[in-house]
This record gives sequence, C-alpha cells and structure tokens, in this order.
Amino acid sequence: MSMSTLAIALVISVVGTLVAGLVAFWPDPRAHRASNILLAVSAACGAIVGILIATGDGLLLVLPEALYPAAADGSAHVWPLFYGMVFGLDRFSAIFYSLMSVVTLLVAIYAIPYYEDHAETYSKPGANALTALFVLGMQGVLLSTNIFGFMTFWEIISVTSFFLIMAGGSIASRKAGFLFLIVTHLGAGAIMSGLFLLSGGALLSDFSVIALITPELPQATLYAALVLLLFGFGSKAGLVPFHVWLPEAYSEAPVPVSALMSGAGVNLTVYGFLRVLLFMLPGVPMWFVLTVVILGVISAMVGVLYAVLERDVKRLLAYASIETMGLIFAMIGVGLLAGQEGSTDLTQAALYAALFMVAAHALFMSGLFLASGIMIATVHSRRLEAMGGLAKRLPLFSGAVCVLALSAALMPPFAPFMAEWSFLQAVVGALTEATPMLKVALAVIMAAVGFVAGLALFAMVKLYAIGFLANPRSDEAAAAIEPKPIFMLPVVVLAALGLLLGLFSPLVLNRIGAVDLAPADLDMQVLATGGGELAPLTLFLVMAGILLALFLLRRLLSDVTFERNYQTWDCGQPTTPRMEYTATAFSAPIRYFFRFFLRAQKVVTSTPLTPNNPWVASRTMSLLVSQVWYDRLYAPIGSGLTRLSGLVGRLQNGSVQFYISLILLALLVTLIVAL
Amino acid sequence: MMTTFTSSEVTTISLAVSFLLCAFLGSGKFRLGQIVRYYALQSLFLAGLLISLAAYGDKHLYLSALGVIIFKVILIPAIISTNAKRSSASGRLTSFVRPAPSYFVSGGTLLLAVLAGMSIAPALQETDLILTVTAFAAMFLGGAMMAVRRDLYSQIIGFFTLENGIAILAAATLGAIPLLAEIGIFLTITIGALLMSVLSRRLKELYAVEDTGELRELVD
Amino acid sequence: MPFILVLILASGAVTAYLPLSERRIRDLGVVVAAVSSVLAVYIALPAFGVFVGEQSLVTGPTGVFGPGSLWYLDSLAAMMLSLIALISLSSAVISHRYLAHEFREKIVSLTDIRHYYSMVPLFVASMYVATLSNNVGLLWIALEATTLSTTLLVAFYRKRSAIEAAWKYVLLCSLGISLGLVGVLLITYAAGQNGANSSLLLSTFRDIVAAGGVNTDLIKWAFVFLFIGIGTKVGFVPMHAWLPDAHSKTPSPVSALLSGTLLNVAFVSLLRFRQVTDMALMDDGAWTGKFFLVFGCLSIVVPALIMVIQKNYKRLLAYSSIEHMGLMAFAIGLGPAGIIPAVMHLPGHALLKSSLFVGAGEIFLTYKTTDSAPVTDVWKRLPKTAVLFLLTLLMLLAVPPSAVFVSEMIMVGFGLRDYLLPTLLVVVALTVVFVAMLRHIYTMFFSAPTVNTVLTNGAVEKWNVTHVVMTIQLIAAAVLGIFYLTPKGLEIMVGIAQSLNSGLL
Amino acid sequence: MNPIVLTIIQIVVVLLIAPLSVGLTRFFKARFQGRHGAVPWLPYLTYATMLKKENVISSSGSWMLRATPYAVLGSALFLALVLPLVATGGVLAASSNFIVVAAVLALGSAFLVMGGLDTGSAFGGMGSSREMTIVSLLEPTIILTFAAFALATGSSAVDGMIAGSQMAGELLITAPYLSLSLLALMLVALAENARYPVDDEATHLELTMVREAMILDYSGPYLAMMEYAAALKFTVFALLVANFAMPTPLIMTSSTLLEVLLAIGATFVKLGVVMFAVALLESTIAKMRFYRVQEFLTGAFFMALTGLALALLSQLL
Repeated sequence: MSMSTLAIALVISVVGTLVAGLVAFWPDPRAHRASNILLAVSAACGAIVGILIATGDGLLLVLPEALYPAAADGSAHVWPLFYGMVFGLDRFSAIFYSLMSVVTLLVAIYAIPYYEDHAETYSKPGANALTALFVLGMQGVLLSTNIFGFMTFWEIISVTSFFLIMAGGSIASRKAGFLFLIVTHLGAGAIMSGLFLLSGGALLSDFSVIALITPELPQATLYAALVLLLFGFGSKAGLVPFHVWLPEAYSEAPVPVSALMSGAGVNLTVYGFLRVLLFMLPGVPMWFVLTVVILGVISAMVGVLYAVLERDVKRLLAYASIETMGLIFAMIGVGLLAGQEGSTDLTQAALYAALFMVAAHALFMSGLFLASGIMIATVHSRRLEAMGGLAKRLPLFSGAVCVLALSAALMPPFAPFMAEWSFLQAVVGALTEATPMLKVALAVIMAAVGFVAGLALFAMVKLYAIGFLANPRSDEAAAAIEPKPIFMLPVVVLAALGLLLGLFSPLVLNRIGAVDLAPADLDMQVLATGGGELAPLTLFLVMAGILLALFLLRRLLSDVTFERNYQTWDCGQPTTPRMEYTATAFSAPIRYFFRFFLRAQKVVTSTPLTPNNPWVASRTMSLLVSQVWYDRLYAPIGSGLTRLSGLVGRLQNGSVQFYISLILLALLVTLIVAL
Repeated sequence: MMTTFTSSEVTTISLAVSFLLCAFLGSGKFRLGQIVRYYALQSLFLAGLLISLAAYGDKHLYLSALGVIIFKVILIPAIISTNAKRSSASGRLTSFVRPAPSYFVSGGTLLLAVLAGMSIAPALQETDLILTVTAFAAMFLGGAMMAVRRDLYSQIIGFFTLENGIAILAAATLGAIPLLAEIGIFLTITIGALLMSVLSRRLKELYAVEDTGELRELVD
Repeated sequence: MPFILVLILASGAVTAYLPLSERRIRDLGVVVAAVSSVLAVYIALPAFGVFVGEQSLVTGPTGVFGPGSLWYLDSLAAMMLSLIALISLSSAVISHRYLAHEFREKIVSLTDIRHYYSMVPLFVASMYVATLSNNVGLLWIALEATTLSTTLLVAFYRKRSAIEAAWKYVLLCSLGISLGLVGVLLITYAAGQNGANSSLLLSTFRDIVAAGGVNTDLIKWAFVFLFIGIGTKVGFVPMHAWLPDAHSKTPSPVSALLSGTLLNVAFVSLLRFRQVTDMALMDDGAWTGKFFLVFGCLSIVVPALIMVIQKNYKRLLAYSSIEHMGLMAFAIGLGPAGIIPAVMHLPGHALLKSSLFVGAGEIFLTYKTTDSAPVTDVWKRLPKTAVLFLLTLLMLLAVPPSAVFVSEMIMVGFGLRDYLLPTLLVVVALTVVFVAMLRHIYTMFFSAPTVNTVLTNGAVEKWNVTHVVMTIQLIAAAVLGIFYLTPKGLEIMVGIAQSLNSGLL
Repeated sequence: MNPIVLTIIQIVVVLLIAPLSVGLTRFFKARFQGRHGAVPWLPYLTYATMLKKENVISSSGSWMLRATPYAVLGSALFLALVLPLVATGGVLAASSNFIVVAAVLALGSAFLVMGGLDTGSAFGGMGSSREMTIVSLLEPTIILTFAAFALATGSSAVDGMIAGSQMAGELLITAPYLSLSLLALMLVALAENARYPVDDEATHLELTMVREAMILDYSGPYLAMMEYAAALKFTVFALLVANFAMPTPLIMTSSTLLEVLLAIGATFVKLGVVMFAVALLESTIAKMRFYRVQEFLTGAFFMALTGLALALLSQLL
C-alpha cells in the first residue's frame, strides 16, 4: 500500500467523520442512520490505515507530503491553513488510532438502534453531530504533531463530551456534566501550560522540536511542567484524587457515548502522557516516577474497591475503568522506574504490557458498556437489584457478556490476562538483579496487582452473576427477550476480538515493535520475558481439549440424558426471587473487611407488623456508600469558592462614596508603590 | 487690578491662598446655598489668579480667566441652584461626618496635598511650589468632599472643586492651553454640571431621593 | 474627512428632534448609522492597504493624515474604526426593532425615542473622534463626551435603579476622566519642557520623547494618573464599580455598544499614552508592563469570583467584559510581544460580547426582567435566540474555532515563559469563569418552565433581525479565528501590533 | 522416557488416587474422634453410584448451571495435568507458569461461584459470596508465594521449580528461607480446598458451609463431577505441597522403570502423610467464624510477603 493511498484513506476517515456530523442535521428521518453509517465507514477506513501503519515496519505517514508528491525543489507542500501545520501518524499514534477507530465503528453501529429506541430522551441530530465531532476531536488529537493542533482538538473533545453527557437532560446529568466540565477544563489548562513550559512558549513548535529543547530546560520549569502534565492527563484518565467526575459522567451519558469515552477517549490520556514522557523528555526524575506508580496503584485499589461495592451497572463499569487505568499508569510508572534503575528489559516489557492493556481495555470496556446499555434497556433501570434471570432468557447475549466480564476480570485466555501476565512475569524476572530500592517497589507492585486482580474478579463475577443469573427480580427482567441482532452484533464482535487479541497477542505485540517480548524466532507463538514463557494459543487449545474430553467422558460414563426440572431446594419454605442474593449482599463481606476505608453506613429499620408480637416485623435495609473523596476533597473546595466569591461580591455594595474612595485609594497606592 | 510687575508673585500667592481658604471653608458648610456661593467665590479667585499669572506669563491666560468667570462663576452655580430650587430640594445637606470634624478631615487632606505637592515639586522645575500645592490641595479637598458627603449636590460641588484644582495645575504648569482645548474643556464641564443636576432633579421629583445612602439597590 | 463623519452624526442627532413620526425617526437613525459606518470604513481604507500588503505594514509615525494634522490613522486605528462601524450599524439595526417593540408596549414614550436617537449618534461620533484624534486635548474631550452622551442612555428607563446607575456612571467616569486630565497635563508639560512647544499632538510627543532628555519621573507621575484615570473608563478592577450597573441598566443595543466598543476605545487610548511613556523611559515597557500585569490579574480574578454568585444575566455579561479587559491588560503586561495576543483578542471580544448583549436584549423583550431566576426554559420558548446565544457564549469562552481561543492560547504561551504563577492563576480563573457562565446560562436555558414563562400563547419565535445580526457576528468571530491561523493573518496582526510598539519582531 | 508418557502416568495416577484422598481424611478424622468411620475407598463407590443417578436440575438455572461442573472439573484437571505432582518435565510443563496456575484456579472458583448463584436460593448466594471473598483475597498471597519460589529456584514455571530443586536435593535444606513461603502455600491450600480453619467440607449447617452450599443443588452426574473436582483439587494441592517439601522421588525423563514404581509408591506415601496431617489438624482446631477469616487471609498474605522479602534478602547475602 503506497503512502499516498494510505494518506487518502486517512483523509477519507477524517473528512467522513466531519461529513457524518453535518449529515446528522439533514431534516430527512433517514439522516440518523446515514450519519451513523457514514461514521462507521470512515472509522473502518481509519482502522485499516491505523493497523497497516502500526504493524508496518517504521512507516511514518505525514499528511500534506503524502498527499501531494514533494514539489520539484523538495520543499514540502505547505498547507495554507494552520500556519502550515503538519498532521501525521507514526507507529505509536497509529496503535491508538486503529483502536479508537475500531471502537467508533462498533459504537456507531450500536448507536443506530439505540437512539431510535430512546428517541424521546435524546435528540438524534444533536447526539449524532456531537458524537461525530467527538470522534473528529479524537482523530485530531492523534494526528496533530504540534501543541496548537493537540490542544485545539483536546478542547473540542472536552466540550463535545460535556454536551453529550448532558444529552439526557435530567438534573443528575447536568450536575455530572458540570463536574466533568470543571475537572476537564482545569486538566486541559494544565496540559496546555505544561506543554508550553516544555516548548518555551512557542505555540507552533513540533513535538520533535520540543524534544530538542527540553534537555536544556532549567530544573524548575521541567518539574513544574511534569506536575502540570501529570495532573492534566491524570484527571482525564480518572486517577484517584481527581476521579470523582468519572463515575458520574459515564453513568449519566448515553450508552454509546460512555462506551466511546471509556473505550477510546480515556486512551488518549495514556497516548498524551506517553507521547510527552517517551518522545519529548530526555529523562524523568525519580520522584515523578514514584508518584506515577503510587497514584496508579492507589487508583487501581480504590477503583476496584468501589467497583465491588457499586450496585449501579454503569457506575460499576466506570470504577472498573478507573481500576484498569490505574493499573496501566502503574505499569507505565514501573517501566519508567526500571528505566531509571537500569533494568532495561523490564522497561520495554512493562511499557508494551501497558500498551497492550490499553488495547484490551478499549475492547472489553466498550463492549461491557454497550452490553450494559442492552441490560438497562430491557430492565429500564440501572440497578443490578432489578435485574436477574437474563441468562436464561437471553442465552447468546449473556454468553458474550460472560466472555467480556471474564476478560475484564483478567482471566486466562483473554487479552487483559496476557498484558497482566507479561507485566508480572517481567517484574519477577527483574526481581533477581534489581537494585534494593527497585526490589521493594516491585514486591509491593506484585502484591498490589494481585490484590486488584482478585477484587476485579469479584466485581466482574458480581456484575455477571447478579445481573444475569438466578430468578428475575423484576417483571421487566422476567419479560426479557433476546435483543435485536444489530444490538447484539457489536457486543459479540468485541467479545470475539478480546479473545482473538488474547490468543494472537505474541503476533500482535511483535508486529507493533515489542520484539523481545514476543520474539520472532519462536514463530510468534510465545510471550517470553523475565525468564518465563506463555503460549496463549496452546494454553487455549489445552483448556478446550480438556473441556471436550470431559464432555465425552461424561457422555460415556453416565448414560443419563434426561434432565428433570424441579424447583430449587428450599427446605420446605417456597423461595421467592426477593430471597435471592443481591449485589449489596454479595459484596457484604468485602464491605465488612474494608470498612475502615469504605465507611459505608448500613441502616436497618424494622417495623413490627403486629402490635403485641415484636418478632414479626418487616425490615428494610438501606446502604449509603459515602463518597470519601467527594466529601473530603471536592465539597470543601466548592463551598470555599462560593464563600470567597460572597466575600468579594461585597465589594459591590452599592454606595457611591465607597466607589469614589476606592478610586482615590487606588490612585494613592499606585503613586506610592510605583514612584 | 495691580499691574506692578515686581509684586506679581505676591498677588498670585495671596490669590492662591484665598482660593484655598474658600475651598477649605466651603468644605465645612452644610447648606446648599452656602457651598454654591463659596464655589463661585473660589472660581472668582481662580480667575484672579489666572489674570495675575497672565501679567507676566502667556497673554492667552486673560481669555481663559474670562472663560472661568463666564462658566464657573456665573453659569455652573446658576445651573445648580435653579435645578435645586425648581425641584424644591431642601437646602440641608447630609454627610457621614458632622460639621465640626469635617474641618478636621479637610485639614488632613490639606496636609496630604502638601506632601504630594512637595514630592512632585522636583519634577516640575519651573512652576513655583505654592501653585502646585494649592492645585493638589483643591483636588484632594474636592475628592474628600465627594467621598465624605452623602447628598447629591455636595458631591457635584466636590467634583467641581476638584476640577478647579486641575485648572490651577494646568495654568501653573502649561501656562495657556490652546484655545480649542480650553473651550472644549469648559463646554464639557458645563454639560457635566447640567447632566448631574438634571439627574438629581429627576431623582428628587420622581423618587424624593436626596441622599445617595438610599441609592444602594445595585448590589451583587 | 473625519470632520464630515462627525458632521453627519451630529446632523443625525439633530434630526431626531424633527417633528417626525416615531417610525420615521427610527428609520432615519438606521440610515445615519449606515452612512456613518460606510464613511468610517472609507476613512480607514488607506490604512487597510496594510491588510492588502501593498504598503509597509507600519504606516510610519505620521500616520495616513500626514505629520501636523489633528487626526492620526494607523492600522490599529483602522481596525478600531471598522469595529466601531460594524457594531454601531448592528446596534442601530437592533435598536430599530428593539425600540419599536418597546414603543408598542408603551414602555418608552416618543420623547424617550427622540432622546435615544440624539444621544446614540453623538456617542458614536465621540468614539470615532477618540480613536482618530492625534490631539491629546481633543482625545480627552472625546472620552468625556462618550461618558456624557451615554449618561441619559443609562437613565433611559425611568426606573429608580436606572437613574441610580446613571448617577454612579456619570460621577465615577467624570472623576476618572478628570484624573486622566491631570495625567494629560503632566505629560504635555513633560514633553514641552525643553522646547517650548505648545502643540498637543501625540505624534510630536513621540518625536520629542524619542529624541530623549525628557524628565522621566514627571512622565512616571503622568502615567500613574493616566492609568488610573483612563483605567476607570476601561473598567480595571478597583475602579470597575460603575461598569456592571451601567451596562446592565442601559437598553441592550446601547450596552452592546458600550461593552463592545467603548471599553476598547478607552483601552486603545491608554495604550497610545503607554507608547509615549515607554519611549520616554526607554525600558521597553518593563515599568508600565507591571501596571498592566497587576491590574490585569486583579481584573480577571475578581470578576471570575463574582460571576460564581451572580443572579442577573446582564450583570454576568458586564463582569465578563471586565474579565476580558483584564485578559487584554494581562497580555500587554507580559512584555513587548504580549501586544499581539491583546490585539488579536480585541476584535474577537468586541464581536462576541456585543452579539451576546443583543441576545440578552432579545431575552429581556420576552421575559421583561434581567434577573435570571424567573427566566426559565428559554431553549424551548426562544429556540433560535437560545442556540445562537449558546454558540456565541461558547466562542467567547474560548472554544477552538473562535478568535478568543487563539489569542488566549498565545497569551498563556507567552505568560508561562516568564510569569509562571500569575499565568496559572489566570488559567484557574478562566476555568471558574467558564463553569460559572455556562452553569448560569444552562440553568436559564434548560430549566423546567415556571408558571409565568407561559406568557405568549406558545407562539413559535420567528426569525427576526436580531438573529441575523447575531449569526453575522458569530460567523465573523469564527472566520477571524481561522484567519488568525493563516500565516497572512498572523503577519497582519503583528503589523497592527507594531503600530503600538514599532520595535516589535 | 519421553514427556508424553510422563504426563500420562501422572494423570492416571492422580485421577485414580483423587477419591482416595478424601476417603483417607474422613477415615483418619473418624479414627481421631474415636469413631470407626467409613472405609477410605468409599468415595469411589459414591461417585460411581452418583453417575448412575437421575439428574434433577433447578428450573431457575440457566446454561451456567450446566456449564459449571465442566468448568470446575476442567480447571482441576488442567492443574493435575500441568503441575509436577508425580512426574516433572511433562509435555505440558511449559504452561505451568505460576501466574497461569493462579489464574486457572481463580477461573475454576469463579465458575463454581456463578453456578452456586444461578440456583437462586439464599444458601447458594451465601456460599458464593463467601467463596468469592476468600478466592479474591487469596489471589495476592498465591502470587507472592510462587514469586518467592520462582526467585529462589530461578524458574517461574512451577514444574521448573520442583525439577530444579530435585536435582539439587531437598529444597528446604538448600533454601531454608523458603519455609515461610511453604507455610503460606499450606494456608492457601487449606483455604482453597475448603479445609478446616476456613470452611468445613463435611458440614451441612446452612450458615457455616461455603463450598458445600454452592453444590447443594446439583444431583446425579453433575454432583459427581463437582465432588470429584473438589477431591482432585485437594489431591493436587496435597501432592504439590508435599513435593515442595520433599521433591526427590519424582519421575523424570531419565528415570528407569524401577524409579517410576518407586515414585508412584512415594506418591501414595506422601498422600497418606498429608491426609493424616490434615485430619490431625481438623480434629484439633475449631473452624473460624467467617468474619474472622479476614485475619487468616491477612496472616497468609503477610507470611507470603515476608517469605518473598526473605527470598530477596537471601539474594543479597
């Protein structure tokens, strides 16, 4: 595929998204389908280009040059717009581009039936146009190679997602929208300031140019820039102290939007963070790396703990997203830490494991959000308590969701496990000859990853089991029917992709450059790092083989084929669906074991039914999970700001004499100070 | 009209001192009629000062003295008093500070003005110190009057005392401003006076408001 | 040439008192505004040559009208002229519909309309003079004339709060401007000290000061008085108290003019004086830069905080004007190169802010109050105005395609290089403003309709002239934003900035 | 002797002696408590009869209820195939990486939990919630224990750990600091197989049983598969712990027929010893209240952590 055809395909994908946004406003009722199909097609183009460049050996696509063959005197064709800015896709950004395009493709397909079913809450043209703009913003961020382009499209993303979150129109979505707006706008300001600090205030300097400037930057500006960038990217990724907006925003946004934001939007923060750290900065100070590791680990733990407690499907997934992002940032931190301490192969393995985890996260998280959309649509409520019994009624759909849930819980044959495996194996391998400080850090990291993996399994099993199994706990769940195939397609495809990515992870990793994580000489079947190997395909074949053998053996040994259905054993007391274990009950032990941190208040009120017999009483139990971060960190800042502005507001107290004396005072003070 | 050249400094200083005296006394009075009359007297002394300066300075000062007499001695006091009478505004003026201490406040501002005058004196080489001090004194007195007084009319008079101070400063430093600018400034000041008195009359007639204390509705 | 312009506008003012019907006066008002705008742009054309690139970017110290003339026109003045022309024309067109609506509902009488159509041309004329005048005395008179001509407009609605706002406006601005007069006198005296020249021409000041040997601490005294005096007109924070009252009480077309052009005219005249001071102090704007930096930061942070608890949507827009003036001053304070983002910011803010005030006027006509509480469910009742208002607001809050985004990014870029902490403070304040304004407008637009909003019997809002004007100015700001990105655009903006500091890159 | 034969020998031996292990523990416990107790090979008969029994399935269950037996038994079988129980260097030894082993364990438990919940009864729910808590809180302990072993023996495949130490003689003598990790592994084994301090596998008291509650609703062949899976997992853990303690008599590719018989005999002996120890433990201590199991799990975790720290320190000396 020559460069110009690739460039044309890339331009088609970008222009297609823009046109999709415009088509959304077409008065014709078919505009909704047309806009989404167009978006899907352009995303498909983008995916193909992305994959080709990512797996191509060192291909670098620079847009204006690739489109027009260089002019005779070799001066590249300068685009009149954007100060002759250059847009391009190198191998690193191509990985994210292809990921984002795949997720957009599937979400666009999913959006067609979704918005038609929810026509009364969301205005279709508005939602489609904003989604198209959102995707355009993401494409722009990945394509732009200088600060101005990066920040312009970053701002487009935050504004469009702000409006998308509020599309629902409810009070809660408005509150979530504004909380989102505050954090992302501050984050965007921080990123802009950080980048400007690095580039010495030059607006249009290319990232490669900045890489030349940064080595001589004075220590103070470098540190200030690093802190600002960590805050900027960390807050958008949902690292702990700034994560409070994420569950609100993801649960209030319409399902396709939250799938897009968690599947593709969050990856941009990792892209930006790595683009700055790996491509722009010569080296990173030790304290910064340690903060990244600690922040990552804490976010993972907090995210997983709240995911275990959560009873609202979308909030549970949002916390799961925080947990995975925490893991990714921890992996990046460990990679950088190893780089500092000199064990180079751990650096490469950890960074590529983080990249692979980002890819896996994009697939399973968007899949789970799309699936949660279907679950909520069937039950008309986001509470896990109202679901149940869906597996019996929607077998194929629940199969796909089971696959997605297991891959989210880092279970073997799926992609996230491969990323976690290569990271942990690299850590174990590096333990032997690491410096003492690194040894301690790696030991703590291993314990943390184990802890998080365990509780992630707990959360995902809870999500799947309480959501799908046992008897339906509401009549909508009882009346559930298999969703339309077009709804099911994206979920099933994402589940299958997760499995395929897992099985062929050595091939994929080798193609995107992790050469010694998946060495070519083992014909790209084996992940080998830190002294351990894992052949995902053979592992899968062994497991499948065992299951098959068991199936045959069972058929052989017991010729009992007839299954007699009978009600569950209930020691004589007929059981009702209300007696089943709900999400709250299922997570009770964890809530008890971590009560010092979670501080969940459980209130049980019992009202005696008959006056004379106190034992016969109806008990209601309510659980309030206090948002530690919100009450301790965000509420005080909010009230402080309003108090301060009340104070300043008194400046305008209405008396003319006060204003006159203000002016004269200003005059006197300036005279004294200035002269 | 003393034309003796030698004693011109003496006359300008005496006129400046008497100008300052009127301004100082005016700042203590609490009847509308009185402060308007003191303002007119003060402008008269200003005109005299200009004439004495013109004696050995620039010939245009005569014209500006004439302008001062027409506009500041006759026209502005007339506008203010007719407007006050037509809207039957009560002559009594109100202030944050009772009459006795208000002299104390004016004394303080005079001291501040002397300080300011002294500090700027080295920069203004030629102009003699007395004139700059009187200019700053008039400005600060006007400013203090605007800040301390509560009722509408005394704020107008305070503003015009400040205006007189600036006129003295202009005369002291620049001698004569080109005619076009001089007339322009006089016109704008009179229109200013007209507008302020129209507003205070409207406030008095429509809402019986004389005291800016009641004008405190626009608050954040 | 500028005399003719002033003459036309003065005649417009006079004709307002002719015995014509109310409709004729309004039509005449629009005609006068149209003619004066065309003439103003025609006057500015020679300096426009700059944009077409024939002449050298800087029209030299003498400006288009030659050395000794009363007027001075360079690319900055040309930009200001065209801005005033555009916004005064749009304001006239809007007031044609606005006053017709008010007259029909018996809120304003015929004499009020006569007053209106006599004051507005005078106000526009004084702004033109203030932009063009080379003579310092004339500049001062023009600034004072703008205050006097708008006082009656502030007191247009016979309500008590309007007259209170007018009283404060005229008192505070006259006090400020007279302090400015002290500064003008001192600077003329300083310039005239060695050679006994009595000309009040800014261009001659520049030559004398450039020659050197001027008494610098007198210039410093003069600049302090000038900064505080004209700063009151621009609305920097400690002297801003009159601005929210005045801008929220005037009828919306006038407050569009006030916020859109008057603040900018005062700011430009302050910059003219600053140029003379910088030349005298020969320190490349370091000493004066401190003023702009400190007052700029104050003027961003204080309005940002007050906007959080603001209850009145027109006052919200007025505080946003103070904040944007603060932003421009902050940009200037960042050093000689800071003039470029300030000059880029000026047209963007003027276009967007006047369009927002026009939109606010439209909301005022339907809801009859400027308090935000009773104004609800605007999205459904006034769909066209709401969409345009929201888009313009987003553009004002620096969302990418707008000119304000480009200027703010350059500003932060320069700011971070040498003033890290103030710039971070400004970025945080910008976020507070972003959220406060959007939440305020969002609750107004999307809240559930309360009982009194069902005034008109559900009549769907028709496409009227306000929307045309808002769309034009919205598109203009977006095109300006894109224009800044092209190399030609940047080159022209640097050209305009050079008219303030010829030593620029 | 090529690896395939080794794996076959191992799988045959382990599959045969699995029910025996459960039988032996019950037999020894009975004898400790002064009862005659059933014959040790009774489980063989119970599983055989169960396979013939009619299969009654709860009407509220979905396809998960039918898939769970296969998954649970599959994961147990996988461990039996992969881990170095009777022979080391088997054909599947390559995929016995300790992270994979931990994950497959967790996968098996996850399906067990989901099966328990699917019946929709309160008992199944309670058992599943408790089992899931134990499994997820054990995850870090398993990883740290095996990490310590990997660090000490240099290979992160469990097979390599045992094979490496087998050549170098007894593991514990050469690396005494691993005794803490071995202890942690024992605690993990007890928790994973529903043994005494955490859960009592023989009880039917609704409020205490954890694993038993989850398989309450199975019958016929599915119940046989679940019981057999539990027994198999128990044997796997028993032999693994025994091998870590005393790795020598294991079949290797180079061992002759005599050594093979010797190793198989040793496996029986090892199994007997471990079962005796477990029975002794179960007869002496009382079962922990579930909400105190947290201390047990934290204890195991810190033991594993200190084990790893000791292994790291030992590297430095």
